[in-house]
Amino acid sequence: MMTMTRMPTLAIHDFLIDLFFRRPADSDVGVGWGTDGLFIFIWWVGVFFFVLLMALMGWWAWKYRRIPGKAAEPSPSHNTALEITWTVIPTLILVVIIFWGYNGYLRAQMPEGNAEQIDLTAYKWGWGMTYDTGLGADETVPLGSSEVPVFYMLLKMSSQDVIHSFWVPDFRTKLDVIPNRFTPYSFRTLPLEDSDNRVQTRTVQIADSVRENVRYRDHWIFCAEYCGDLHSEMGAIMRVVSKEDFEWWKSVPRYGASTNPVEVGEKVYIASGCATCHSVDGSAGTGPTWYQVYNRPVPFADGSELSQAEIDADPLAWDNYIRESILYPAAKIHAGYANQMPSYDGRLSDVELRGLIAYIRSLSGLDVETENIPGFEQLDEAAESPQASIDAQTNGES
Amino acid sequence: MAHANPAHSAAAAHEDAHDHDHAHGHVIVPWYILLGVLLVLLFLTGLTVAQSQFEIYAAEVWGWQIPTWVNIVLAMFIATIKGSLVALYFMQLRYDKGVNAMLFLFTIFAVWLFLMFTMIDLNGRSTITQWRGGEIVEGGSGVGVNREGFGGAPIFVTVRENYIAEKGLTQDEYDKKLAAKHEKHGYHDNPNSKDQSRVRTGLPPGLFDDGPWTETAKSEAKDEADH
Amino acid sequence: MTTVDRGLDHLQGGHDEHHDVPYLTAKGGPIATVWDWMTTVDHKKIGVMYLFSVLFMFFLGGVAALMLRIELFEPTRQTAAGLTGAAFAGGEGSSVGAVGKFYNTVMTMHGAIMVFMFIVPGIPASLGNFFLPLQLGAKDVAFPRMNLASWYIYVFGSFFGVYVILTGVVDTCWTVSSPYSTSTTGQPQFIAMILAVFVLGFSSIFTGLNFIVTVHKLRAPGMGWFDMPLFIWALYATSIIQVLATPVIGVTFLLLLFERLFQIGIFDPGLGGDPVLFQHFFWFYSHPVVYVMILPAMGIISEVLAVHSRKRLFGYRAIAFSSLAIAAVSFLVWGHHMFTSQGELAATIFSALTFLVAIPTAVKVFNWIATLYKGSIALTTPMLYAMQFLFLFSIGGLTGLPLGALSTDLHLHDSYFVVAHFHYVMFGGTVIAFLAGIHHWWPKMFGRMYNEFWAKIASLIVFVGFNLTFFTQFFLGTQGMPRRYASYVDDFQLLHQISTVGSFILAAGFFVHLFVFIHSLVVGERAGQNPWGGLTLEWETDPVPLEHNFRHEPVVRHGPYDFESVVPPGCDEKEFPLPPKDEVRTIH
Amino acid sequence: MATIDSKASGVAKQDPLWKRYAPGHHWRNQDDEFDGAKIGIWLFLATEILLFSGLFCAYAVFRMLYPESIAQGSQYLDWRFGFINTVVLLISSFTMAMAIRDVQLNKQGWATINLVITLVCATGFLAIKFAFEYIPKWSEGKRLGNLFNYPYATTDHEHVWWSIYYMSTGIHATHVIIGMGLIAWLIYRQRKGAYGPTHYTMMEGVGLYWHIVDLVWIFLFPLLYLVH
Repeated sequence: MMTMTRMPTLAIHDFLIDLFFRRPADSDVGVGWGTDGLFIFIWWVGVFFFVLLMALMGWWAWKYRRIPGKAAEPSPSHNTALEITWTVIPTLILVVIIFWGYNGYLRAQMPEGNAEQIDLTAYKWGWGMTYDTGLGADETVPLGSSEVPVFYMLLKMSSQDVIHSFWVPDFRTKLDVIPNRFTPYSFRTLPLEDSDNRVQTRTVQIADSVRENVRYRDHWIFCAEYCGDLHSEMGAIMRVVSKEDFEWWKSVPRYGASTNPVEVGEKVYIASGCATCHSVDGSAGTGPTWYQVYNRPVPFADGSELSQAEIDADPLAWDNYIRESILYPAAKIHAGYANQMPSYDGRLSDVELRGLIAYIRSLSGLDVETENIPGFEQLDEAAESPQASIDAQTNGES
Repeated sequence: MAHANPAHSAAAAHEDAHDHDHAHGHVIVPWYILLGVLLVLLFLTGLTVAQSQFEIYAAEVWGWQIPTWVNIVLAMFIATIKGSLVALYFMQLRYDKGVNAMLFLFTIFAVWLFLMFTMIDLNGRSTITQWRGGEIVEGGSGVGVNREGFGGAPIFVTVRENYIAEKGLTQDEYDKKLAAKHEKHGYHDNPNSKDQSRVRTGLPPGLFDDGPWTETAKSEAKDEADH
Repeated sequence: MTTVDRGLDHLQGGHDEHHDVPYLTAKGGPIATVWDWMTTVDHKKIGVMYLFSVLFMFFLGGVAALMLRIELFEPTRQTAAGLTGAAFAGGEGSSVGAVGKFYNTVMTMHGAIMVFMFIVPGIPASLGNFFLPLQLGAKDVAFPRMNLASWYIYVFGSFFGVYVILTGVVDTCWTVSSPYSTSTTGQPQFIAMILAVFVLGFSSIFTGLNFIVTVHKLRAPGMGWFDMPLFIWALYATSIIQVLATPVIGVTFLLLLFERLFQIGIFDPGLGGDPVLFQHFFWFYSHPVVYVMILPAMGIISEVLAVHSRKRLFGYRAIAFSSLAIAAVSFLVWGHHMFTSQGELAATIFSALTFLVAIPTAVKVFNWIATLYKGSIALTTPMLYAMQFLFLFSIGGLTGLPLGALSTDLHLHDSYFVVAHFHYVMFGGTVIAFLAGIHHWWPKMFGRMYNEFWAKIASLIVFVGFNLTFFTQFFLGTQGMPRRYASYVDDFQLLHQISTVGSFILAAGFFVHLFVFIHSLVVGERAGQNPWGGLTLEWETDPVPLEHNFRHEPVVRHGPYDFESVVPPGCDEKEFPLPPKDEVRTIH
Repeated sequence: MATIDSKASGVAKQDPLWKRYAPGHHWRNQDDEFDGAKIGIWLFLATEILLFSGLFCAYAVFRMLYPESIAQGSQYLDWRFGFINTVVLLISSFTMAMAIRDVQLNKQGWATINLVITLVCATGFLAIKFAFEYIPKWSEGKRLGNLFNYPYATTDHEHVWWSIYYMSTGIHATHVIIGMGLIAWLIYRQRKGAYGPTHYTMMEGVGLYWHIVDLVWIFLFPLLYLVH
């Protein structure tokens, strides 16, 4: 793939880029002669014709304004040469635009052979990323996030419910995410330049591992296809880091030996998009709150309920209810709420599930007794390597 | 009407001044033409059936593998002739004013545009990225379907499993019943030739495909689904 | 329906005394008059009824739009909550989702009303109904009863649809994309809305069918195809699109209805259907219908520019043929609404075809501007609006270029850039032209002049308000603001605020217009037969046209724009002087 | 052309309705009205064709995407019923054309007979459709979309096939039913003497409509029953 260089530097060009886009594109299909360049070219074409036409209109409207008693001057009612000229010249310009746009489009659609493939799942209302190691994203910027490196990327996207559209405005390209079909979103970001004031540095800690001086740049991700109530909240941040940092990030264990399951749950709560609908402070949301609910009766939409008697009889009743609701949301629907939740079957590992259960438990002020949560004894094993958590995930599904 | 309609075509000659009992400028199609057209239509109907039956016969008896597109093209060709006959004679387009025929043709053109572009798109999704073409879960992801016991599987699988469970059948019993059900119209569950047009002996390719229908795409999709 | 055959009367130049009253004359008491209007088959009355119906719908859609702009004044919802109380705040303890849902419902209402109930029927059914037979010199449209049926269907469909949206929770947007529309809540309301739109389609088809037959069969003696005013050409092209495209939305909504009721799996990916197929179905109708919206507007502009600059239109045939060309090409380009969801091959083809539309459109604009050359230009309100149209429509058209080009569309698709472009074409184009047409023909429709001064003031307010509202949205779009968002990131706030302020200025302009109209109807000065000096046949009628339009069947002896050689009917030559004969070197 | 409508010169009360018919006040003469009405009908037919084009489009697309399911689905249909129905519809189309011819020649008795045959054929078409196709198939569970309940399906998208089948033949059958209503009304009016050589616009219109119903079936039959 040809790398697009910057256009010859012109003050006016830079000014226009800043005016329309705030800053040049951060992907190679957008920058320079790519999308940005085409847009500015079309802008100049537009300005030329617009100014020409409006100047003529204004000038003539003034010059030939009506004077009572004076007739309009006779003039030809058509002029074939002129009409052909003003048909052909715009047509030629249009042909240039067509091919320029086609070129950019193909480069945007064509994935590089060595592109790293990431699975992206869209759901109401969030994005889920699965890396080739089986990792999900966990850094927490408002609505869950993902990190991508500065080399070729190919997102294999699909939706769990309705059509969404994956748009990173800084990359100047978007593609719809369709249920039951995969769509490809490929891009290459530009390197993290020192001159770019958006590049920041910070220290990242994941469980027990710490890495200093991780340089990164954030980009907005928006959903651009109308998808319902929280369509406008379906944003996320794409964090671009260097390839080395990315490799490190992928390889470190997610949960250290000392990680408290509640902390695991809290992380999952934010990273997996639970926070979009469920509050932890008792306020209302699209889904029921998690605050002070554990081991309390639950009314269901079909009239039945998880009664206090059942809860008392079976200490695991609530745990099972949580697990079922996460994996098969349609099975039991809380009274007063519509079933809007996507299934997390296959998207959360057992460790993460148990973490969530522990977290919900803790929100009711109950002590976390790890040993009482069935299966949580595996936590230590799982923590040793991320691969273990993937295995758990795969096994859990089958 | 000073702006002169186009002449009443065939009707112009027929216009016998001011005879009260005749329609002005309207053609009366002779009965033998109508009857003849009907007979031709019936013959063509028989022909199209024969054509389709011949394909089955040829495959069974002589083992000829007639590609799907031949079948489709022939059937549509005969249907087009039949349609034209109906339009020209029964609907009298042949004798009618040009404007109606033009309108009819433009309509057909619009239909053609509609079908062609839609098919170009839906057939061409996998030109760059193969896995863009197929489904993830064949028969639908099941999400959004409000059906009892629907667990994200294709609908026919759910239906089958529910049926087996309900009747308490074993797999063998079910398979036997299945074979019996499909005996008449020839169900075989070992699709083989890509060029075969009937389920009887294989999987028919799509209208525009010369290769097996995005087999790779399908298998990839299947892998994904299994995963 | 009279049983007397009047075939002979025409040829003898006779007419029926009984119908020699202006069509606005009341028939007895109020009840009798209302009954007369409700059962009329007179195209003029139906046109007027349509005019008020669509303007009422425009008002409703406008209120919804203002609600959206209030909500978007701030990134979060405080302002909206403060201004509208519980509605946007969602009441005590209500969730963010409920607020989003309310926004989406209002947005659906705005889109559905403006598209299906205002702008599609808008110009053809109101001004078109009134002036198409008049300009052709006919007594009525070809099928008058069908015309009335069309209005009743429209009223029924509109009120049903609005009622459903208002009471229900239909939040599918006017594009009703599957699978969102087949899975969202509000089953009965959604089905009712689909049925309402389905029914509205019939009204559209009836109007289009009527116009085509009228143009073919009811032209006045002496009027050949190229003696027709360009407004008629535009309406003719519009009607072809209406007739050919509307049934497809019919079958689409029928399938969608069954999808919703029985989940037939044609559009629903949950059952192996293809949501992109739905978009093809939908846009096969909805793209051509964009030209149903804009073509009549172009026709009005052709009329207004010619009459108010007293000039033969430059390139009459080019404009006429470009109308037909646009109608034909409109069926080739629907795929450009789906560049982000369709395959690469189809996207490439559709992108190239899309630019075909630009050519006839550009030709039209060039011709209009060239018409002004050496004219005698009166800056009346219709003319001001026509020039506004040229200004705004040029912006709208030129911003269509980056949307048709593939790579830029990938960025701009479903962003505010599209919203701005669409509104520049549909509002800056159609609505502005509609206003030009209403002012141009107001004296003929109601026999009274309007207050020119205040109308001009109003038109300037509209112009300023419109540009403030929508010009900012181009920048919002390029900077990354997606459309249909109830809330947004803080960076976009300033532009959104300008836009909201602009929208209220725009609304103020319309209220000034409303008062100008009411003032004119109540105390307006009586208009003459031909205040602007037009040459088309409608100006040959009485100040308020008679029930049967013309006192005698008109015979066409000059072209619609022969201002150089013909004194306008009912006008003084001193007021509308002709150039000296030897200077006239008309090229036909 | 400026043809003067001849019958305007003398209208007697005892004349049949068709002789007494006068065109609408805005038409120049009866021929113009007839031509106008015919263009109108053809425009209406254009909308009908485009309505069905959606179903043909769905068929074509799903045949392309899921050929094995559509072919398998096609196997479930018995071509003999389709064949009989095609013949029945073709005959009805023929008698409709003949009825118009009879009216043009003022053979009112024959016109009635032909119209009645048309009506009988239409009824036969529906009877075959329901008795041998819809009802047995529906009760077997071969239903559309989510109602699909046939346990012996072997391909992924058979429910989609049935959706297309029921939708296209269903909308076609609806048109047949509407056509039957129109024809019944024609018979009633024709017996009253409303149609004759100089005025038979309504007959012509219904006739064209009936032919388009036939035309659609001509294409549906091979697509649904024959093309494997």
